Amino acid sequence: MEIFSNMLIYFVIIPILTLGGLALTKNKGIDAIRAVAVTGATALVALALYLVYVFLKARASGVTDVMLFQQSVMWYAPLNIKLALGVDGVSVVMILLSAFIVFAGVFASWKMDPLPKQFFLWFFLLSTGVFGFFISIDLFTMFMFYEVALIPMYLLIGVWGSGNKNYSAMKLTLMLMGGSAFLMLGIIGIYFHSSATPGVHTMNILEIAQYNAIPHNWQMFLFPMTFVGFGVLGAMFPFHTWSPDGHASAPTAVSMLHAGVLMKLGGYGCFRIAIYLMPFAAQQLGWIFLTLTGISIVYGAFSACVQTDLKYINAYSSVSHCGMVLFAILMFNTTAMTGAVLQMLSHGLMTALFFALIGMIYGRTHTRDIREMGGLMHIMPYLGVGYVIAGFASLGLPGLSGFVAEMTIFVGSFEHQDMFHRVLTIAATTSIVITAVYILRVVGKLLYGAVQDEHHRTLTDADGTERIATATLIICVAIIGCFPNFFINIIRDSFTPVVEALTSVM
Amino acid sequence: MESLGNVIMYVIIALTIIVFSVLAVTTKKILRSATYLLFVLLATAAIYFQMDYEFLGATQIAVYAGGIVVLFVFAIMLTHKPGEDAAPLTSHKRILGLVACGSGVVLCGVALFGYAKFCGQSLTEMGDFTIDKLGEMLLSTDKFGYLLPFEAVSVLLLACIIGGVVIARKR
Amino acid sequence: MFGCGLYGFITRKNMIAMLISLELMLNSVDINFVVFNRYLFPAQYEGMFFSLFAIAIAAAETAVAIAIIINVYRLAKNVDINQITKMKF
Amino acid sequence: MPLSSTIYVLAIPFFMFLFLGLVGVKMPRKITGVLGVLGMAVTTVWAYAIAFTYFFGDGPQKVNDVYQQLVTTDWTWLSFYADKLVVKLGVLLDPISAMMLVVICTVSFMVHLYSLGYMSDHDGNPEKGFQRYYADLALFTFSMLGLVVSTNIFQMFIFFEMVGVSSYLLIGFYYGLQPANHASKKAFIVTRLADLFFLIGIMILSFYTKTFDFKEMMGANGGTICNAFTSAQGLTFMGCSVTGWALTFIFIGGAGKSAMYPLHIWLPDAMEGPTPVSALIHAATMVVAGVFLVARMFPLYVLEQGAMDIICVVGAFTAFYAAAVACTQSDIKRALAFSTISQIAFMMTSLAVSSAQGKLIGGHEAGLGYMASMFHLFTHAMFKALLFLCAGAIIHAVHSNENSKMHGLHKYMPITSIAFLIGCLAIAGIPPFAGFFSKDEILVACYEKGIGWGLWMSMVAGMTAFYMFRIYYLIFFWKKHEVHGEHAPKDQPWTMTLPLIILAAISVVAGFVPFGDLVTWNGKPLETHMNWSVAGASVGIALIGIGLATVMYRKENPLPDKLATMFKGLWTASYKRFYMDELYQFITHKIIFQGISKPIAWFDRIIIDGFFNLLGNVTNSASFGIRKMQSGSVQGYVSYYIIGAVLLAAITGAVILCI
Repeated sequence: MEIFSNMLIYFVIIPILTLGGLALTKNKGIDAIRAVAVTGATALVALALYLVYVFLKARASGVTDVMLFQQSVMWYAPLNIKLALGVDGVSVVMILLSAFIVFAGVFASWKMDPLPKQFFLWFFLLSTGVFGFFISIDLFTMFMFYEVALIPMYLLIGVWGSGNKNYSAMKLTLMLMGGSAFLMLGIIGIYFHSSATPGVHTMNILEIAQYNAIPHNWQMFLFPMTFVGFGVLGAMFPFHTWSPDGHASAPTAVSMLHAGVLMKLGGYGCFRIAIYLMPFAAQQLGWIFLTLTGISIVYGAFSACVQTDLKYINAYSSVSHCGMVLFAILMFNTTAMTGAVLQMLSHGLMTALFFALIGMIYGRTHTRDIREMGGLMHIMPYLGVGYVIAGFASLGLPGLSGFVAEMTIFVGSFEHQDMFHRVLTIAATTSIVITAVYILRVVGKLLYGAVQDEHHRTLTDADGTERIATATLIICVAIIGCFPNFFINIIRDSFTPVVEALTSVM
Repeated sequence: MESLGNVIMYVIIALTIIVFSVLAVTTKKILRSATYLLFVLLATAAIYFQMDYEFLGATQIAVYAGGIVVLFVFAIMLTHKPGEDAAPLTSHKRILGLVACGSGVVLCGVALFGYAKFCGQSLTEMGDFTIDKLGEMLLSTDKFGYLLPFEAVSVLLLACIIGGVVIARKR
Repeated sequence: MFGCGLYGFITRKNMIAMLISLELMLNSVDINFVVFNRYLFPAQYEGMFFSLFAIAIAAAETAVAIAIIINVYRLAKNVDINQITKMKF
Repeated sequence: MPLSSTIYVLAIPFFMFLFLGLVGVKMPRKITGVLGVLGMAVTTVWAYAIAFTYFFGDGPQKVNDVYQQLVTTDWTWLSFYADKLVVKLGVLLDPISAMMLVVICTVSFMVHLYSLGYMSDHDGNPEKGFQRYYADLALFTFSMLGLVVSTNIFQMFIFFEMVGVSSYLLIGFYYGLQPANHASKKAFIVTRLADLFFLIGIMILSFYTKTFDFKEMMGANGGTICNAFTSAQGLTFMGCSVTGWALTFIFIGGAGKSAMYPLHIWLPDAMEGPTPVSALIHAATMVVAGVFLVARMFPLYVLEQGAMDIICVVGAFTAFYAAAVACTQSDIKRALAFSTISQIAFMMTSLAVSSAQGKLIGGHEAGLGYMASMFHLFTHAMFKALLFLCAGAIIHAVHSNENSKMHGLHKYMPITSIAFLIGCLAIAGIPPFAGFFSKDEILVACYEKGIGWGLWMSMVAGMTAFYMFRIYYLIFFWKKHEVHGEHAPKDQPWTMTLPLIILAAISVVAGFVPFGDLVTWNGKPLETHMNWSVAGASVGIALIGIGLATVMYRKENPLPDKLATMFKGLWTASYKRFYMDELYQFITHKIIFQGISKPIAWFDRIIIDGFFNLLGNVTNSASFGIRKMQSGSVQGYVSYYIIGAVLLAAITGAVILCI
């Protein structure tokens, strides 16, 4: 099998092997389960790092293809559906992000109870979907992996969640499924208009972009479909309400993976499919979505100000931050788009860190209501400091990832020649103040001040595995914050074809 | 134009069918219903005779009037105590039924009036149609042969017999 | 006649009555076949054969149906469809 | 010492931060403290060497007696575009940054040393969180140094944020206490708000000039303003030039850090932090970041008279406002905080008035205000740090911030008393103390802008003298000290005394530094001469202020109370800081939280979520409705079937008829 000579496929094979390994373990053999999960996650991280290395080497040696490591295998000839693989800079960093979050997620769910085996099974199925999505360049396979990533979410929340979990799981799944219905419509539409030659259809993104044959009136119809489809996953206003409930009910690792990676699928898809393939409609209709995402940014931030549940606060802040991703993507210039990818990275790690910490705190105090907690810094300094760092990353402290991402977005967006876009950018920048307000509010109430509940005094600080989970993420956040140019160099070239396509239809 | 006798005959048969079928579905006593059914079936056979399809009419009488109605009567005898009335109908059901049957009638009427041009037509002479010919046709395999359906029905009947025995068998 | 059969089928609760209505409908259809065959294509016999087979099948069907009804009656002491709900779900 | 080694001045504190923050936690407290002090000592020596080399050494920094701007380190940190619009982290040396290196390192070292004593209890055992304290101090020092050596405006923004955060951490050092908690939050958010404007300003500016770099933007020594900027001056937005807007926004950013009215509200509250922190951050260094920012971009501001006027008005008003409030505060740290605000406003005004001599740009007199401002920054840092450290010593001794708990301490703490007196004399502008010289230059510059400005600032200078001596007398004299508890207040251990003495010495002599030769806006030496009429007048006013204070507060007497009751409204308003905090409270709580956030949250829950729930419910009930049809009743099915068939037939018929 030729396909196995391509390293990308292993991003799917490793999780599947892990699934197999987990299936062999016994239900009660918690050690074996953990061992298999950690091995799988570590292998993914190693492979992702290796991919970055190989990718950089290839680029350095002057390979300028849009996608590297391309390979395609025919799946279903009558419809010309292929398993087409390929990565560019954006996918590479997204894969890296996912690998790290899966790694941290495994450690964060170390003490998962009940049914640890089944939990990890679904967890790795979810990651299979995520990785598959990022490595494919065929619309059909992308969509397929997208759905693979979506469905386990329902069970993970519904079974292992907390609170109003049935409602949340249902809502999340249904809203995302609604989104993917739009998406499917869009994809089918793209497929049938993919080429100007009658009877020739393709699902391969690169080929579609090369033909650039989707008629303009169809673009005007298909673009909103696709964009909304992915926008739902990207928590775009007003399709964001699944996010607070879903996150609030989901178990820690799932929140991490969901906010950290799955929501990025939205932004990635918007850019890779909606904008890349339909530049004309993107130029025409961009402003509508730009306004919506602009609203998300400010709206999410303001909503977060008055929440009292830690996870809700974070979920709304995710709405705000993910809004920024879509916002930047819609600015249609390289800098802003680079910023969007940085923001995806940054938000992924940071939110994962937040959710990990919230999960750990919740696991100890059994409440997520900030009014019932206080002064936790006295009791669990490690978690407290971690939370403060996550908060700083979120509100954009230089040296941590949030700052780099936000600044790249703002500066890039402000480069736009149109006054409307610049004014909108300024409106969006106000979010940095509001973010500071709600982050400091939480930090002040949760960690500082006097200890509210005397029972909390007996609680312990983080243990070994929890430290591994959080430290991994903190280090990643700091690395991005300190050496952004490394990432920017990986990412930036990937936008050249998109921006060219966009400018050609101006 | 047809002969007046035929017309009168037809009207009588048609009226019989209509009246008795209405009675069959509206009567409260199930046994009467079966009896009315018998009249309807006989009248149908009469129509067949009028159409010159003697064999069909005969079959109708033999199978329906002779077989099925007897089966009904036996079934009724087995499942009902004498003198028991059917329960009164619920009104929404009646309305539903009326609507359905009304619309059915309207539909059929519309369809039939599409062929209104045949109304005044008299019966043309049919070629000589004998029992031997019928038998030949039933068992032949040429264009107007019905061997396949005949065999199919035979198998079906066999299956029915077995099925009926199995179902009704005492356990 | 068809309408009557329909009406009966929908409104009656007794299974045997429903079967009777069914027979009515069948018959009406048979008549149709035969009549149109006779008037429109007097030289051919499709309609007639069709009716013939229909009668045969109707007989078979009635036999089986009645067998079922009797069986049901044996189990439930009733032939009223509204009250035979044991097989639901 | 080669100038290229300036980077180590930054590297050492940063390393100390990481080391103390990560490793130090596991070490004994005392050792971490000593390590921190030693690290800072090395940094200070290094910085002195750098500054000395820069000002007096031979090399590329001085060409024909003109100080050049030197970029000694440049590292591309973040590139927005492949080649243009690049954020670099680097080190830019020029007179003001060299001067600031000295200021920061001196004060920071003093504070490091002082804290060894201050952050311990009376038996000399360090407090809980000692390591964290020193790590944060190191972080702050690093950030502040990074700020002053910024090569580009974006680096400056980065370090603006960094100092903001370290200030947040240090104000909230006693995070268990609610006031500290609130104060740190407030400080961060207010400065963050200002930084938002700063960011917008940067974006506008860089949009037009296509660069962040100071040297590219303004040319060497402000000689050649880049073309893009001058052409952008022609563009207008809402009646003002876009560059005017940009510079005003950038000024707001600086005003937030420098606590200009109305963004000053965080500074008095920031006094909840440990006193050495107040001395370092909220008196000497961080709060002058705004002044430094304007000074750094001075060549651009000179071209935008509108922006300059705004700065001038804001500065002059803030100076007066803060002085007025300082006259009535009972908490000594708050009084000092308002005094700081007032003094910084002096510097701002001084910067702003120097453009009034636009006719002489490039000429000799153009930068008098600029020079005066920097001079005052330098001297003020010294004597204000001194005052704060004295206040810290007093607080450490009596365990209270309220001057009602003090009184008559002169007897118990003579060294502190004398040091404080020196600080007061310096700030009041009595020759030969440092403040006299710098303040005199400022007043001269103001008089040159216009007689009105000069009179106004002179009046504020008089008020300064009055309120400083009011504090002094209330602490050390007024009446006999009532001893509370078992310990009588006494002078402090040497670690605290030594910094006081050193800073007092500097405050005495700093005025004689020939600033005009060293620090000017274009690097050329500026000849200064005493303007004796102005000097005499200002000394006179200061003496009047001191005299008034002496009359009112030297000995316990009913006069102040009488005056307070006479002008009750005014006094209360001043005591309540003219209700600015209440106004902010109203805006944030009533408008932002209640008026915006709550409705948005409600809207989210009810309208948007409600809509999606409604969709779900409708689908659900529709399914339930349809489910009823699937009843298992054959009769029902038949009727539906018939109806459907009829409808179908009807439709088909209709269609056929239509065609």
